[in-house]
Order: sequence, then C-alpha cells, then structure tokens
Amino acid sequence: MKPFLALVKRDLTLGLRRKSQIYQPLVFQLLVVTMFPLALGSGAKTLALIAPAVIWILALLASLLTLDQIFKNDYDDGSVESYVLTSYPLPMSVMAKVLAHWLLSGLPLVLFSPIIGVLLHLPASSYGILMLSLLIGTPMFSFMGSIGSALTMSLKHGGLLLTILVMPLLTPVLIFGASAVVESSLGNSASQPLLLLSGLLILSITLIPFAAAAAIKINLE
Amino acid sequence: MKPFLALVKRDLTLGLRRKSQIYQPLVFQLLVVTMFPLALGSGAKTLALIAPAVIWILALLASLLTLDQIFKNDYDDGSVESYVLTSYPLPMSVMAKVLAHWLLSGLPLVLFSPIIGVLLHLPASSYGILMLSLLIGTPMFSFMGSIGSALTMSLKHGGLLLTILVMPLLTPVLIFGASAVVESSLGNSASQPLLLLSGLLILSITLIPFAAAAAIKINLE
Amino acid sequence: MSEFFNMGGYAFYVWTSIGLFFLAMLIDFISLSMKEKSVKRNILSFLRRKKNNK
Amino acid sequence: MPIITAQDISCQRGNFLLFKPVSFSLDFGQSLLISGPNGIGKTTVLESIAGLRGLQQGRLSFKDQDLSKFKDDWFENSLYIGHKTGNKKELSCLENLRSFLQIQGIEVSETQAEDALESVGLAGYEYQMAGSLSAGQKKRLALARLLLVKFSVWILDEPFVNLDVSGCDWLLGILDNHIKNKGILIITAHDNKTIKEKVTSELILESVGL
Amino acid sequence: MPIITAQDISCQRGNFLLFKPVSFSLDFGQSLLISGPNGIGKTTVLESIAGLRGLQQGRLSFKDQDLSKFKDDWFENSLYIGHKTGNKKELSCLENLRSFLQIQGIEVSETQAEDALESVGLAGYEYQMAGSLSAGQKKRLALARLLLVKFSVWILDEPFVNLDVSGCDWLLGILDNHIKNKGILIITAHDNKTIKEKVTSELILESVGL
Amino acid sequence: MTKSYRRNDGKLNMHKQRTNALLRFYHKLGSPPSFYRISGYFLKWLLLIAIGLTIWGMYDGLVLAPADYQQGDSFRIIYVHVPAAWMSMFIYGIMGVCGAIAIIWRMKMAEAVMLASAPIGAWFTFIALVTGSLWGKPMWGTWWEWDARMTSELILLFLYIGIMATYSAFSEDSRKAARMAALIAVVGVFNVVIIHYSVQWWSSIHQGSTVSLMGKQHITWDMLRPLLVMAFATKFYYGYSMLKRARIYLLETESHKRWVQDIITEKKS
Ligand code: HEM
Ligand SMILES: Nc1ncnc2c1ncn2[C@@H]1O[C@H](COP(=O)(O)OP(=O)(O)OP(=O)(O)O)[C@@H](O)[C@H]1O
Ligand SMILES: Nc1ncnc2c1ncn2[C@@H]1O[C@H](COP(=O)(O)OP(=O)(O)OP(=O)(O)O)[C@@H](O)[C@H]1O
Ligand SMILES: [Mg+2]
Ligand SMILES: [Mg+2]
Repeated sequence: MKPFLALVKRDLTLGLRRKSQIYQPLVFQLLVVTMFPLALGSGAKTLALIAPAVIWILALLASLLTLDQIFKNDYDDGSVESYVLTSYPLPMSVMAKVLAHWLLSGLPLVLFSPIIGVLLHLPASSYGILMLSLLIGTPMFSFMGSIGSALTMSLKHGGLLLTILVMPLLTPVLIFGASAVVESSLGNSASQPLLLLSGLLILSITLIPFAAAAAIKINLE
Repeated sequence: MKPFLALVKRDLTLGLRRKSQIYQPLVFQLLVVTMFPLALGSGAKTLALIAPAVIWILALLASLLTLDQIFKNDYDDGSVESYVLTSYPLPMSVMAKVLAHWLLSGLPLVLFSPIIGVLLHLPASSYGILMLSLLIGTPMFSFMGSIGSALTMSLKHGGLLLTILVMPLLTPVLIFGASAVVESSLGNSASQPLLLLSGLLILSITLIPFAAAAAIKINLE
Repeated sequence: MSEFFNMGGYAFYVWTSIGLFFLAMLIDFISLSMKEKSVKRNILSFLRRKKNNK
Repeated sequence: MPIITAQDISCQRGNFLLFKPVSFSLDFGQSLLISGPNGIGKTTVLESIAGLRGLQQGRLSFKDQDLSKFKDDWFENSLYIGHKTGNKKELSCLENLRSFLQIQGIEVSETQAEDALESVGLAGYEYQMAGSLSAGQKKRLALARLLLVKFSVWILDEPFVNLDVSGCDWLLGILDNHIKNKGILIITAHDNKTIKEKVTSELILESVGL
Repeated sequence: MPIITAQDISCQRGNFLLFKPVSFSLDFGQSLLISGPNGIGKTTVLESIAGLRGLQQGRLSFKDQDLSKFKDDWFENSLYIGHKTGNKKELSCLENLRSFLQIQGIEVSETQAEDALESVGLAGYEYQMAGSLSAGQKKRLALARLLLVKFSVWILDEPFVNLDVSGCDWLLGILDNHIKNKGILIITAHDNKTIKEKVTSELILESVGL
Repeated sequence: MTKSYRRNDGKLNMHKQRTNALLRFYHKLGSPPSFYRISGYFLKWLLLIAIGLTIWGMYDGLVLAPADYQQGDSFRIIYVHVPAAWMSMFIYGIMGVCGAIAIIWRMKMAEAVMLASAPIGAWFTFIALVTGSLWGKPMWGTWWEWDARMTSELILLFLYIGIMATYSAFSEDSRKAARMAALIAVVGVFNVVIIHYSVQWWSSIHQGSTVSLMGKQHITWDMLRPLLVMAFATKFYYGYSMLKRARIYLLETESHKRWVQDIITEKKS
C-alpha cells in the first residue's frame, strides 16, 4: 500500500472507531439549530429568512470544532513523526490527512444539510443548491483547517486560536456559499457564486498542501 | 490560605497567564457576529430582529468552547489529584473551579456584550437588561459545564460530547435569557424571565457542585 | 384493495410512517442478535486464549 | 496492630481481574515494594490504595477503618505521586509547588519552597514554567513535595524513572530518611536493585490463571 | 570516512546554548551513548539529529551530505523513538504497528507483525487498543518497530524507561544484534550500567559556563 | 472504630428480617445470574405477545377503524405516532429511576436496565419525531413547527443520544461508563420537565395560539381500541428489547465469572 493510502486508511479507521468525530458535529448542528427558534421567539418567517446564513455558519462552526484535530492528535502522541521523518513528500501526506478529515466531517455535513433545512423552513426548491454548495465548500474548511492545525498543533489550547486564524480566511467561502443558497431560495440562478466557489477550491487544492507542510516543518523546529 | 481560595487563585493565575482563555471567546464572538451580515446579505432590519437570539446563542457557544477545560486540564496533567486526594470537601473545590472559570470566561462576555449589541443594531434601551440577563445566566454555563467537564475529562475528544451533554441542559437558560432581552427590546417588562433565570441560578448553586463532585469520583474510578 | 393502499390520498405519509416504525424495530431487533453473537464469540475466544496460555 | 492492612485485594481492568489477590500489612517505619512484570497491575493497585479508584475485591483499612467508607483520615495522611506528575505547565516551579500544598491545606513560606527546590536540584529554575522542563526535571519538581508535606504515608509509582544517577541517589536518601522517621512507604520500581535492599517487604504480583 | 559526522553541534532552548558544542563520528557497527545530568539537553540533541528540529550551531552530515539540506536519504535510513511513543490510542496494537510502517512505505504481512508483537511480549494483546496498555506495554509496542524496519540508524531516547527486568534484557539483546549486524545506534539512558558497557563510545554533555 | 462495628451489626439484623417472599424475589432479580436465568423464561413470550398485538393493532387500525371525518385516512398515523411518543417518555422515566438507583446503591441490575433502555428509547423518540413530522405536513402544511411538545421531544432525543454517547465513549470500562451515563439520565429527568414548561411558557407569550395540536377530540372506541393495542404492543417489545440488552450487558461485564463461562460453553457443546 502506498503511504498516501495507508495514511488515509489509518485516519478513517481512527475516525470510524471514535465515531463521535462523525456524529457529534451533526448533533451539534442540530442543537444549535434548535436554539435559534427558542431564542428568537418568533414565527416561521424570520426563520426562513435567515436559514441559508445559519446553515452555512453552522457548517463552518461544526467543522471548526474538529479542525484542530487534523494534526494536533498526531503531534500529541508523537505519531506525526511517522510521516515527517520519512522521504515521502510531506504535502502528499497533508493531502491524505485532509482527504480523510473531509470524508469524516465534511461529507456527513453535506448529506445531513437537508434535515437542517427542513427545521429552518428553507424553501423546498433550494435543497439541491444547498447540498451542491456545501459539497464544494466544505473541502475548503478541511484545507484551511490543515494550515491552522499545523500551526497550532503544539499548543495545548490551540482550538480557539485556530478558530481565529482560520475563520477570516474562510469568509469568502462563506459569502459565496451562503449567497448561492440565498439566490436559489429567491428563485434566481446560483451559478455565479458556485463558479467562484469552485475556483477557490481548485486554488486550495493546488496551494494549501505546501503551505501546511511548511507550517508543520516550522512548528517542529 | 484556605484550599478554596488557593484553588481560585491558582486557576486565575493560570487563566491570566494563558490569556487566550479570556480573549479568544470574545474574538470568536466578534468573528461570528461579522459572519452574520455577510452570510445574510440583507439589511439592518433583519439583524435587529435576530440580535437578542444571536447574542445569547453566541454567548453560549463561546462559553462552550472553554467549558471542557474546567477539569480536563487538571486531569491531563494529574493535578486533579491535588484536590481529590484530600479531606477538603470536593463540592467546595468544584465551587472554586466554577467561580474561577466564570471570572475568566463569563464575566468578560457580560462586559463585552454591549459591543456585540451595537454591531447587531440592538435597540439602545435593552443594553441594561442584556447585561443583567447575561450576568445571571452565564454562571449557569460554568456550573453545567462543570458537570460535563467532570464527565468527559478522561476522554481525549470530550469537547463535542460535552457540548451535546450540556447544551440541552442549558436550553431553559437560553430561553429565559433571550426572552428577557426580546421583551425589553419590545418595550415590555422583562422581570418575569429574569426572575425565572434567578431561580434556576439558585438551584444550580445548591445542587450542581454535588453532581459534579459525583461525576469526578466516578470518572476517576 | 388499491383504495386501501391509497389511504385517501395520504399514502406517502401513512405508509412512510408505518414503514419507518417497522424498519426501526427491525434494526433494533437485528442489532440485538448481532451484538449477542459478537459478545459470546469474544468471551469464547478469550476462554480459548486463557486455556492456551495455561 | 498494623496501621495499614490489606486483605485479599485485587483490581480489575476491562472486566478482568488483573492479579491474584494479595494481602499485606504495614506499620510505622515499614516499607513495601510492589513489583511484577509490565502490565500486571502495579499502577492500578497503587491508584486504588491511594483512593483514586475502587478495589475490585478485598478490604483495605487504615487505623482500623475501612477505606472504602472513611477516607478523610487517610487523605490527611497520605501522598500519592503517580506516572502523571500533576504539575501545571503554565505555572512556574515555585508556584506549582506552593499551590499544590495550599490546595491540600498546607501553608509553606516562599523560602521553604525555594529551599525544597534547591535540594531537588532545581535551584535557578524557580521562575521557569513547568511546561518547559526536561523529563527528569519534571519528576524532580513533583518529588519536591515530599520534602514539605508531613504526611506519614508515601505512595510512589516508579519515582526513579527519568532521574539521572545523582537524582536517584538523592531520592534513595530521602526515602531512607522517611522510613527512619517512622514513615510508611509504598513504592513500585523496575530494575533498581538498591531500593529492593532498602524496603522491609516486597510484594510480587502474579497473574491469575483460569 | 565515517557515515555520520557531527562537528561542534549544540542546541538552544529559550535563547541559551544548552551544552558545550560536541563532535562525534559514527561508522557502521558503532554506537553512541549520549549522557549527562537531567536537563542538559539530551532529548533536544536527539531530536535535532533525528531531523525534528534545527541545530543551533555546528554541522551534521550523513554520507557526506549536509543534513540541514538533504534529508531524504537520512529519513530513509533512520528511525527515531522518543519520549512520546507515537502510538494512536484508538488503534489496536496490530494496527498501530502496521500503519506506522505503511506510512513509512514499509509493507509487512499480518503474521510478521504478530510475530514482532509476540517477541516484545505483547502476545494476546494484538487487538487491544493502545490507549489501554500499561506504561511498559506502550513502550514495548513502540519498540516492536525496531524488529520490522530495515533502517540502519536507530535513535532512541531513554528506551529502557518503564520496561521491566526481562524487557530490559530483551532490548539489550536486540540492540546488541543490531550493532553486530553493522547497524548504528544513538541512545540516551540514565542509570543503566549494562548499556554503558555495550556501546562503542560515550558522549557526555557538559553545561556551558557563563 | 466502634461506629463501623455497629454498622455491621445493623446489617446482620436486616438480613434476618428478609424473609418476605416478594423481597426475596427482588433480591434474586438483583443478582446477575438469577436475573439472567429468570429473564430467559420471559424473553420468547414477550416477543411473541408483542408481535401478536402488533398484527392485531395494525389490522384493526389500518383496515377496520373508520376514517376520521376531518383528517381522512391520514389520522391513521396515530397508531404508530402516539404509542411511540408515549414510549419515549415512559422509557426515559424508567431510565431516570434506574439511574438514580445505580448511582446511590450501585446496583448492577439498575445499571443494566438503564443502559439497555437507551437505544430502544431513542428509536421510539425518533419514530415519534418522524411520524409527527409526516403527519404535520398534510395537516398543517409544514414538516416542522417549533411548538412546546415537539421541541421538548427533540431535546429528549438529544438526551438519549448524549446518554448513549457517554456510554460508548467510556466503553473500555463498562461499569464506570454505566454510572456516568446514569448521572446524565438523572440530571436529564429534571431537565426534560423544566424544558417542557419553559418552552410552553415561552411560546405562550409570543405566539397567540398555536395550532391546537392534540386537542381533546371525541374519539370513538373503534378508533381508540387499536391505539391501546399498539400501546401495549410497544410496551411488550420494549420489555423484550430491554431484557435482551440487559442480558448481553451482564454477559459482557461478568465475562470473567464462572456462571457466564458455564452458560457460554454449555450453549456451545
Ligand atoms: C414532529 C412533530 C410531532 C412531535 C414531536 C409530536 C410529539 C408528541 C408527543 C411527545 C406526544 C405524547 C404527549 C403526551 O402524551 O403527553 C404526542 C401525542 C400526540 N400527538 Fe404528536 N407530535 C408531533 C406531531 C403531531 C401531529 C402533526 C399530530 C396530529 C395532527 C399529532 C397528534 C398527536 C396526538 C393525537 C397525540 C395523543 C394526544 C394525547 O395523548 O393527549 N402529533 N405527540
Ligand atoms: N519547551 C521548552 N522551552 C524552553 N526550555 C526548554 C523547553 N523544553 C526543555 N527546555 C529546557 O531545555 C533543557 C534541556 O531539555 P532536555 O529535555 O533536552 O533535557 P534532557 O537532557 O533530555 O533531560 P532529561 O534527562 O531530564 O530527560 C532543560 O534544561 C529544559 O529546562
Ligand atoms: N484504561 C484501560 N482499560 C483497559 N485495560 C487497561 C487500561 N489501562 C491499563 N489496562 C490494562 O491493565 C493492566 C494493568 O495496567 P497497569 O498500568 O496497572 O500495569 P503496571 O503493572 O503499572 O505496568 P507497568 O510496569 O508497565 O507500568 C495492563 O495489562 C493493561 O493492559
Ligand atoms: Mg505502571
Ligand atoms: Mg530527556
């Protein structure tokens, strides 16, 4: 087995074994969605108005909760050495880690989003665009998170610092993603924001693994 | 110095030294608040409508981010033994930990809330009630969090589990807190929800230290 | 007969509800017996391990 | 009548008994070395004795009181230092030492604490954060507590680990002193011949067959 | 020409040089014990040699190539096991061992891995999660890697810690074998006389005076 | 010192008084081996009765009962929705009680019953939510409404999930896990009550009058009978599922004991 596949497989095994990593972000989303109507105290109209924003912000927050674990875990128990102290290119290992993280945390968010939509009274016509936009957007959470996690892995309380580092970088994703859903819920075409989102994704795939690899190297020094 | 005071002092020193524990929840709040207008893509009216809900939900989420550290830190480095293996009553030590946590994370949220209010166009008349309701409500976050943290301290990835355990328990606080602000922003009297909130707080102070102490004991077994 | 399945136009809602009800019970039932099997298998293998070690 | 008695105690981990039940009794001035191969349950039994976890079977008593019921007296007389040292990495060595003792209700002056740090070889590290100490220095910081508490029972899990040669000698001296002063010591250690000669009794844990 | 040469290397922690610059060179079949008191910088220098951190001063080369520039060859020939063992607590022993090797690009069959576990004394623990092992067992699991890699350079930081007597003997045997087979060993250890006799050279780190 | 002796004496006297047959039965149930044996007799019957009642209830409810004059045939969802909703609360009540017993008296059987109840309780909650939602669409034109009862039912589901997550997070040490989960269950009981009233209080001041959800309509016996039958059917299935899980829990946690090993090897040979 190639080191790339071995790393993906190891992380998937770990994730499936912990389980919590998969279903807890979903439950978190559900919980916060429940809080909204409770705290708002008003009818369905406001809810539908803010639904796209809330869904996207929650997807972001839910991924943020697991982002710090991309590398922190491996740093804490020392297993980061298994892919740093090897001649296999580090950016490829970063790719593998990001892929595994997305499969475990991003994909479930995409698949789960219609339920959140129902709870927030999102118009039925927008579900397709909602899922599509999340499908393009969530991988970027994992990519950006890999930089943040690589930078904060040696800190004990890096989680919040990571949030602060990563969130501003993710605002474009959030803006395009949410606006795609807003447009489609208003009956307009959502192709422009979706195209921009895809552009960002391609950029992330080509550049970020190198940045994250550099961050790991710096952090270990 | 009494063990109670010694524990509070130690935790305050730690918190002030880590700093991040104090300012990161505030920055987190600020960041998410800025996301809302971006993702909503609409005017001030919607914002003002959802302001009380968003402020309270964010206060809850921001505290949740630090709740797991109440006991987890002490468990990880073994210093939990310093107050478990002693004849000083454990519920008192829990009290001390909760007090320190609130001073470090809850109080700043209370003091910071007017700024968030301004950003979300909250009507000027409600700031007093906003701060008052947070002042009564945020200690309960720390109290409930102490149970959750005691339960999850031995887990490596307890943060999300804690969220799931604690959030349902905090819904009443959220409902009463937010509705106090909503009422006052509509020009009504907010005394009823505030009274209910105070009742919950008194209940928490008297019962929760015992529950958290039990949780610690069980977890250490 | 088809009238029965049609449920006065509410077929989707009624049959999905009832279907989910039985599906959930079935999953519960199956997971129970699978769990029982695996627990027993684990204990047996442990007993064998101990016997061999002796 | 011995001060500490253990009758047929054993511990469990994940539904299995770890070792054959053992009994021992200790009086003032006596010491016990618990030994056995890796994974037999030494750490587990020490934690149970210290009061961090319950016993699976058997009875442990201190001054004729059952420890599963009356723990206060025991907590006021015993000190446990385990694999995890219990130092806070964001506190300096001095703060670590003093706050640990204060939480236990023991008040020491700053000079006393500084003297203790000096004698464990951490002079000059008083204001360094515990997180940036080396492995052996962390252990030394934890052991400094021994110098300042007046507890009669010391429970130590592999205290020699990570210490250098002079550190081991220092610790041996301290332990010796404690026993001579009518203290009680319960300890685990691998591969340290010298401690074997020092203790008054040794308990070898054996695995349970089926 | 020796395979590994270090010229006047030293490391820094928080703005201070830790120890007087040292030099050494190692050829196949040679071994080096790095010793010195607690906190002198042994762990730090091992991490630098392994490639986890940079050197503060001096030059380290492997097969005549400067290690600060060309690391691939070095990474393909060296294995580092430090204070942190690098086991994932949610993976079983078998999975831990195999996935570590696969990530390094080494493929071993399940039976090979099982045999390695058996010879480190973890037979019967193949499917137990690494998180629920005892301190010594965790160390053994990490050391099992030594049996399966073909790397010529081993860099071990206090590998004897937490091992019981038979574990230490086993490890000594393995190290002996490695050196006999023309391997290279860089190791730190406190208080283990036997290893001092086994190694071909010893490097004692000394603190820099002011 | 003397205190502890007196305690022991007290205990001895207690033992002598335990001659009551009912009490003896209770204590037998409290011991794992006899619980395992006794529950073995019930299992098959519980399942058979549950299946029989379900067939009756479904036939009665879907075929025999007349359509509602207002809701038409969609009202038939009642025969799964309401029994499931009732069970979701009933089971949580049981878990709260058993959780308290498990924490205070450390009784193993209470742990077993509490843990064994969680998955099936979560399923019933899930069914109540989904079927309610499926009912809401044709009736109110929306899948979901943030009304008091529905909100607290949703939060009940979260509590169930929290309890199960706690248990599985500590799966390495099942007894510890059980007591942790028990603590959540107990705290949760208070909370369900508080949430229910707080949500009711909250929605009553903001929304004029919500859709009258479960208003007291006159229900004929023909419609009521299948409902009651299904209510019993779910109770019996709960009995089966819970007992079986409790037995598995006992096997797992007592696997080092003689009686478990006897049972296992005996079944095999
Ligand atoms: C997701 C949506 C729903 C949820 C979560 C829900 C939940 C519940 C719960 C918890 C109960 C038990 C209440 C008790 O016995 O105190 C219940 C009973 C009931 N529900 Fe629903 N429900 C939902 C939707 C509906 C809808 C749409 C209808 C009909 C239009 C309906 C009709 C009933 C009836 C008739 C009862 C029995 C009333 C009684 O026992 O007093 N429910 N539901
Ligand atoms: N993160 C850090 N920041 C600053 N100084 C540090 C840090 N970690 C270690 N040090 C200091 O660096 C020195 C060397 O530490 P190192 O861990 O290399 O020592 P060591 O020789 O391995 O000791 P030991 O025998 O105790 O393991 C110590 O004096 C320590 O105080
Ligand atoms: N969390 C756990 N869950 C399940 N089993 C565990 C757990 N922790 C330890 N064990 C098992 O319990 C046994 C005893 O562990 P313990 O740490 O007490 O051993 P020890 O005698 O201190 O060993 P060492 O000499 O290696 O420190 C080991 O076999 C280990 O596999
Ligand atoms: Mg141990
Ligand atoms: Mg070191």
